[in-house]
Amino acid sequence: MAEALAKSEFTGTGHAPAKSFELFARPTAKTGLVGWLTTVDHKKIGMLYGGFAILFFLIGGLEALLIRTQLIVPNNRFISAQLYNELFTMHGTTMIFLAVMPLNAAFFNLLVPIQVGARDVAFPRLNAFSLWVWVAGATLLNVGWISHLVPSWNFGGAPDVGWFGYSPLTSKVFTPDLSTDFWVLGIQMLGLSSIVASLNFIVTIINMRAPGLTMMRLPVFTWMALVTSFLLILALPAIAIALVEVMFDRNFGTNFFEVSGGGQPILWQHLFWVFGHPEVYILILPPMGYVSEILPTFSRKPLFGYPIVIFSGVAIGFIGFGVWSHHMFTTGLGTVATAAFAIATMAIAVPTGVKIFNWIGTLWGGHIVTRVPMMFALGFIWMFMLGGFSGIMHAAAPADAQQQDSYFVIAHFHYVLIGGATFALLAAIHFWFPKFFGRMVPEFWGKVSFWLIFVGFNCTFFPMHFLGLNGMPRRTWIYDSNMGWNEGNLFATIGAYLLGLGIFTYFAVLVYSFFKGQKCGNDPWDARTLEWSIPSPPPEHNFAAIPQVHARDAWWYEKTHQEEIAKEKAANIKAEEAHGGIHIPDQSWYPIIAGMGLLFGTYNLAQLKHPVVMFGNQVLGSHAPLAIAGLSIVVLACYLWSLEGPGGYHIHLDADGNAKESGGYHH
Amino acid sequence: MTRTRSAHRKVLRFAIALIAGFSLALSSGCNKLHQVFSLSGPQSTMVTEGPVAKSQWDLFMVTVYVTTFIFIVVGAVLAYAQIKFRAKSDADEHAAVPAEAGHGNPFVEIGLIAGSVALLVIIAIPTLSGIWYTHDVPEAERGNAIDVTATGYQWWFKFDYNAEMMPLPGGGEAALVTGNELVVPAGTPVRVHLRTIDVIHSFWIPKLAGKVDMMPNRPNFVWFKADKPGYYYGQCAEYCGESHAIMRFRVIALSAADYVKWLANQKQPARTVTVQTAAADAALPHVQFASLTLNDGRAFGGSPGFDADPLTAWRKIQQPAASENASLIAAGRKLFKDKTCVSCHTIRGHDGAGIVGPDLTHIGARSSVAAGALENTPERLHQWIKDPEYFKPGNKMFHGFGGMQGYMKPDDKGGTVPNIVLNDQEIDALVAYLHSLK
Amino acid sequence: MSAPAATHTPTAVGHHEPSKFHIYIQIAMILAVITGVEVVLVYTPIVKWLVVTALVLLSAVKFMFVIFFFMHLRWDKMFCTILFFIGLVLAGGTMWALLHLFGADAGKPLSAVVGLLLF
Amino acid sequence: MSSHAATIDHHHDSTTSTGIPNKKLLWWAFLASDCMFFGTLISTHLVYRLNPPPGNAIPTQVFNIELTSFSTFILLMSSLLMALAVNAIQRGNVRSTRTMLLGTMFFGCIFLGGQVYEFGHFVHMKHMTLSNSLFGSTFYTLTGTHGTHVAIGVLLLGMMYVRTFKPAAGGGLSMNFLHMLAVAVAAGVAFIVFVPGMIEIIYGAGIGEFLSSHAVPLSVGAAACIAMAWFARQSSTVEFGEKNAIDVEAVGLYWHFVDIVWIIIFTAVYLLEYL
Ligand code: HEA
Ligand code: HEA
Ligand code: HEC
Ligand code: CUA
Ligand SMILES: [Cu+2]
Repeated sequence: MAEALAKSEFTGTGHAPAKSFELFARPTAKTGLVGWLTTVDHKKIGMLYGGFAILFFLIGGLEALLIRTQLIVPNNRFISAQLYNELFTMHGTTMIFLAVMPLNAAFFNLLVPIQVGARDVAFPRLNAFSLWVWVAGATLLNVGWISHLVPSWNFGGAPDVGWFGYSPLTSKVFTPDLSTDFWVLGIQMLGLSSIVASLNFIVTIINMRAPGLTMMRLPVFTWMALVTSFLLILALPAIAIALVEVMFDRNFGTNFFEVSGGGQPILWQHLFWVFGHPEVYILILPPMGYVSEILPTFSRKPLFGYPIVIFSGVAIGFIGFGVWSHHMFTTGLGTVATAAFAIATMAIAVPTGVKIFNWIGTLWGGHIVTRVPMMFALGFIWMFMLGGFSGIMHAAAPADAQQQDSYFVIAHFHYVLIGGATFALLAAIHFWFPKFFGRMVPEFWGKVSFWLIFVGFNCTFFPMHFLGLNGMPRRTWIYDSNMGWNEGNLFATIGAYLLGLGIFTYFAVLVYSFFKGQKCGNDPWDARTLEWSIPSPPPEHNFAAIPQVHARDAWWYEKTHQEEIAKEKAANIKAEEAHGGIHIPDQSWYPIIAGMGLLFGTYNLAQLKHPVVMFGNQVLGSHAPLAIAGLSIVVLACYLWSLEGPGGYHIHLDADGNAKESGGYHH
Repeated sequence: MTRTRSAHRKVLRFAIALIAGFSLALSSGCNKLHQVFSLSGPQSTMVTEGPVAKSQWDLFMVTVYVTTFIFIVVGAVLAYAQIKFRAKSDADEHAAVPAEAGHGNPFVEIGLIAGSVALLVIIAIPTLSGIWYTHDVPEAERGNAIDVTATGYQWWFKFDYNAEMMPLPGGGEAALVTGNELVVPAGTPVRVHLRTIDVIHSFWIPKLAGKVDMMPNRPNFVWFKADKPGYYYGQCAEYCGESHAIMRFRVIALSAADYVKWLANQKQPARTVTVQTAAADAALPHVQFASLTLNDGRAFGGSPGFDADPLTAWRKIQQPAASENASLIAAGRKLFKDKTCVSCHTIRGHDGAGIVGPDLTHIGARSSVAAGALENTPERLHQWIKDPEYFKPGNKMFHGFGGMQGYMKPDDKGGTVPNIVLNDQEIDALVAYLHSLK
Repeated sequence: MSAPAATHTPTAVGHHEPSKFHIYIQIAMILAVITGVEVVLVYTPIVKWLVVTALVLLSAVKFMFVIFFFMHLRWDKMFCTILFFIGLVLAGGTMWALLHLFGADAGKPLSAVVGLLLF
Repeated sequence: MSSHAATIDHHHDSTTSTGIPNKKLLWWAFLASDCMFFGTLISTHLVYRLNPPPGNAIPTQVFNIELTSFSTFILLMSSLLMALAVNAIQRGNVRSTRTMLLGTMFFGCIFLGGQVYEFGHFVHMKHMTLSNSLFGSTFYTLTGTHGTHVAIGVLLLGMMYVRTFKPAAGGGLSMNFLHMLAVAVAAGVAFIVFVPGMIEIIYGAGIGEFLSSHAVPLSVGAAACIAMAWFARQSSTVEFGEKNAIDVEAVGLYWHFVDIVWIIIFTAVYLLEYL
């Protein structure tokens, strides 16, 4: 009967031919707009993440330049207080959630599947969904800027509550306009995107490793991606719930953080930093991964103390969950709690130091080739170390009472975020650019940009330590001329312009190289990991043969054991061909439909209680129907998505390793 | 490959030249390089004037010593490795890769971990003792500490002297209230109880003590002691909305005797100037308010004279002005009532029991107005009353607060219309009146 | 209700799991009984801390039964258990810390302590 | 894999590095994350219970512990049915799987209906709303989030149930959709109207009054049930089978998790209040 039949049909491959079960025909275009919008290819998704992230990095940088311009002289009236507050809020939010995090996500997408020797992530359509949800969140966050230009959009400008949105400032009483609602829902979407993406990467890294690739052979970057993904899924829920609570306070009259109803704003701070502190390690662990890939490559030496570097990464992630209140030393936690969090915070210096020592150990006795990625990576070690030291100064709680919310903090976290995360990201972009675009970036201009950035960065942020110690509070729209801050600010602003010039140079050179760069082969740096074993740019199926991994630096090993490897490869290709060829998942419309449904839904949800006005006429009493419509689109898209199934088709390789798509069905 | 390396040198030389040129331009251009790191501003945490701030600074210096030591050691090794192990030739750059290094060197690793922990302990010990020391007034001095309550408002501070109870006209008593300037005796520990009526603010007097936040629904406190009489700058240190940057205050520490005198004067109801009293006061020492000549005259901050010795300036301002125009003052007093200023401000003994704005009973004897934003000169006060929105965007005097209407009031179309309109003569009268309130 | 293996045609390859039907039923009964005990316990006049401890323990036992049997952790790879417990332990630790942080009344001056319940 | 094509080891998937099927790993990781979600919610609730503002609602005056105990029992039993559904599909028994899935959904609906009743009761009789006390805020948000999880679970189970009818020959999208709609409507009516009504009847409301005042939704629900039965007629061979055990198991993990969260909530939010 039915069940017996159903069972006997099962062949174990999961590719039983069945007529399609879908509403929209499955898109097949590989290029052009449809190709990009419906892609499930991890490399294309990575490129999209990267492209958006760089765009937002430039926007966030522009916001920073406006901030610095306002502060160039005392009593400056270049920017209004309101706009200034919007600028630093959006600068912080943009840089963290829309620049560094998605850039890391871009590299997770581009590299992780290849480094584990897989053809794609575990759930390709889910991966596309993460991307589009991220786009939804980013749009929501930035939509307020437009209301400066289109006053009839009554959004009250961009969000202006600071990047950690301390309640009760986020209460309807103090920020009645919609900007805060957009901020709340925007961050919520970004969080959703990150959780979904992280689940995907956890499964990919744990389950999709090529034969022989044990956990203790995994490239350090992939390890850090794994730890980061864990941090994301475990830290984001705290802020997700806190944001829900704020949303309810604002729209449904709850009292979570409403002081008059007995709510305690300090709870928001706890929940935010329960997320917020792991978040800073979410920002820095992947960069530590890039550096751990780049340093050995250009020292021509395997990473020193590999297991210890991995273990310290895990330890940082773990301890990182127990230190959140160091952002709250001045909120009157009480002596015991303050002491406990101060000590826990200091403890983090130990595993971090271990990493630094092992990186130095990697350099030691090597043959250091200072190509541009290496310079950024070395810059990272120096600058991150300085930033870490000021972190330790913060951890000394009584001293922090003088530093908290002063420019000293600004200096600390820009040293770790720019000198750390951004330097490593710039190193990574430069390092993997040839892989994904098949062209080299000119050394000379790369070095020029490095020095501009390095010098500009230090000129900008080093004086800020002293500004902070000299009592300059952060989020200061305007300051008096008698405070002793004039020169420091002038200096910092000039530095910021220099830094901006450096960043501009860096990306201008990339654009140039994209079109005109010297073409390169598979492995221009003589590097170590699997991605360098495949063509640049990588073909859709990544590997002609699923690699067999024998050592930590898998590709270095392959290069020295070519015969053995060639034999294995031939065998693997044969085996796969026997299974029907290389399986590639089908593209799909539903991830982007669901993502855009979510955008439409949340855009309206943010304005829930406001009437819908079109061309000056009120069409609806509230946005609720539109919000529900948007969320219905999401549900429907998910439903059809689940019916559609992963689908997929096979490609076969000819003798030269070129792909021919199978003449067979798409299913 | 060799070409790249020489290019690299070129870049290096270029960079060095750039830095040199940059600093040269800076030093010759404004000739103030020596001031770039001048660190003794009025809010400097390095110039400590009380035991709490001092303990915090000392701890900070411990962290500086330890981390500098680590930086020198680690940095030296790193720099050495970077230079020493440079690839020196083309062949070097393509040197064969050694076999997997395995587990690093356990002795080195453990040694470094132990070293790091030891260094952290050096920081941790004073941190712990500092946490307890800065938390509350030391046991021995607790008896003679004075208790004050500071309340944060968007964007100013109210101070209640909890021990100085004053009879209320309608019976009962209330603590003595001042606004934006906290006067304390030097050498006596002060415990400030921190409250807020709206959002989170933070109470920070860098030279006296680190900050503690004013949290809604959470009673916090901070203590400090000023070593000697002085004039200290304070600042709200938690982002609290549009004008957070100019939510400031002042702390004036006086000798015990001066403090008692000041307190006695504060407890007096507002001073009333009539033609008679003005004549009688003529014999007393008087102040001449400094006049300002800053760029557009509308910048923030004090005059150079004031900045040079604020405490003396503050002392002077306690005295009535040289010439007081009794009729102008009376006109001001009337205007203060007619223009509804009274709905928000209290002038004890005169009209007004508003609590939405700062208490103005002795506003004439304050050295600053608008929460430390402006020096309290007639010009500045005039400017403030004329255009509060310019100096403090979003401020509640302009926009109204707590059901009280300010300079603007809502109209029925969802916008706002002017509510309090003042011409220059009226403002002059108000200024004269307010400055008579010593 | 079930006895599924019997419904199969003999040709079907019989490499099935042994049925856990009875285990599941037994566990469900245990869970129901524990729930009953919990409700009764609340009304029994025993010292408060004992009841609290008992309630916490009983719900922990229910919790463990469900995850290890209904959710098959017992029969799955150890890694699933580790994975879940990472989340569980961190969530539990965070909760514990938060409750203590709010229990502490050190924010108030020592001279004016208002006792708050320490959890 | 090829030589033992018909043998499926439900605890080992040889195509993955660890042997754990991808979907199972995904769900376990998600559940770890969900622990933090509920940890945060429960923390919020308890923090405010231990530091209540003046004028907070008094829980024991609001709660109805009999009903909650009953709901708890129902949810536990739904977990049993879920476990049996997985057991059945792992043994290739699609028919029994369907029964168990329906049973799980039905019990889930009773639980949700109980919650709908409870919320309505608290709001209208006990005058505790989401916004009039902090206790209301945290309580409704916590149990509401849990309820949402249950509702999503019912939805997933419904999708799984409908999927077991997917014809092996392919096609059938519109049928599938209508079937799903019938399931959704039946479930919706059950937990929004039927179950709360039954509870009220148990507490002494009139049956006739209930039937007449909710005639429309009840008949729609009845129609949906009939439609469900009609759709469920077995007409052709289906694609669903033992190979889908992992799908059922994945939904099952989620369902059981929702159950264990309730175990905690029941103790921490309800029972402890009675001490
Ligand atoms: C990439 C992001 C990142 C990273 C990696 C860090 C790393 C650290 N941070 Fe930082 N931090 C931020 C981003 C980051 N931080 C941000 C964004 C804020 C501000 C948020 C806001 O308010 O807006 C902040 C704020 C912040 C505060 C709160 C300040 C305040 O508001 O008052 C504190 C307090 O303890 C702190 C501490 C630390 C510590 C101890 C580390 C440690 O991990 C550093 C460890 C590293 C080293 C110590 C250097 C290398 C080690 C050695 C060479 C070994 C030997 C060293 C010793 C034994 C000391 N940080
Ligand atoms: C990864 C994170 C990150 C990064 C990279 C940066 C980068 C920079 N930040 Fe950032 N900053 C934060 C995170 C970051 N910041 C956070 C979290 C805050 C706290 C916010 C808050 O308080 O809420 C903050 C706050 C902050 C302040 C304090 C504001 C205040 O408290 O009042 C300042 C002030 O100088 C500042 C400056 C800068 C500068 C000059 C850069 C520079 O590095 C920027 C360099 C880049 C450029 C200059 C772009 C160059 C591009 C062009 C020139 C082309 C432009 C063209 C187009 C857009 C098409 N930042
Ligand atoms: C809606 C209430 C309101 C009204 C009406 C009002 N004020 Fe104010 N006033 C305030 C508030 C609030 C502040 C504090 C503003 C700040 O610093 O942010 C203030 C500050 C002041 C100060 C500075 C006090 C100090 O300690 O720094 C003066 C002087 C003053 N007001 C005078 C006046 C006069 C004169 C009028 C009438 C023409 C007036 N106010 C009307 C609310 C009001
Ligand atoms: Cu008050 Cu900032
Ligand atoms: Cu932190």
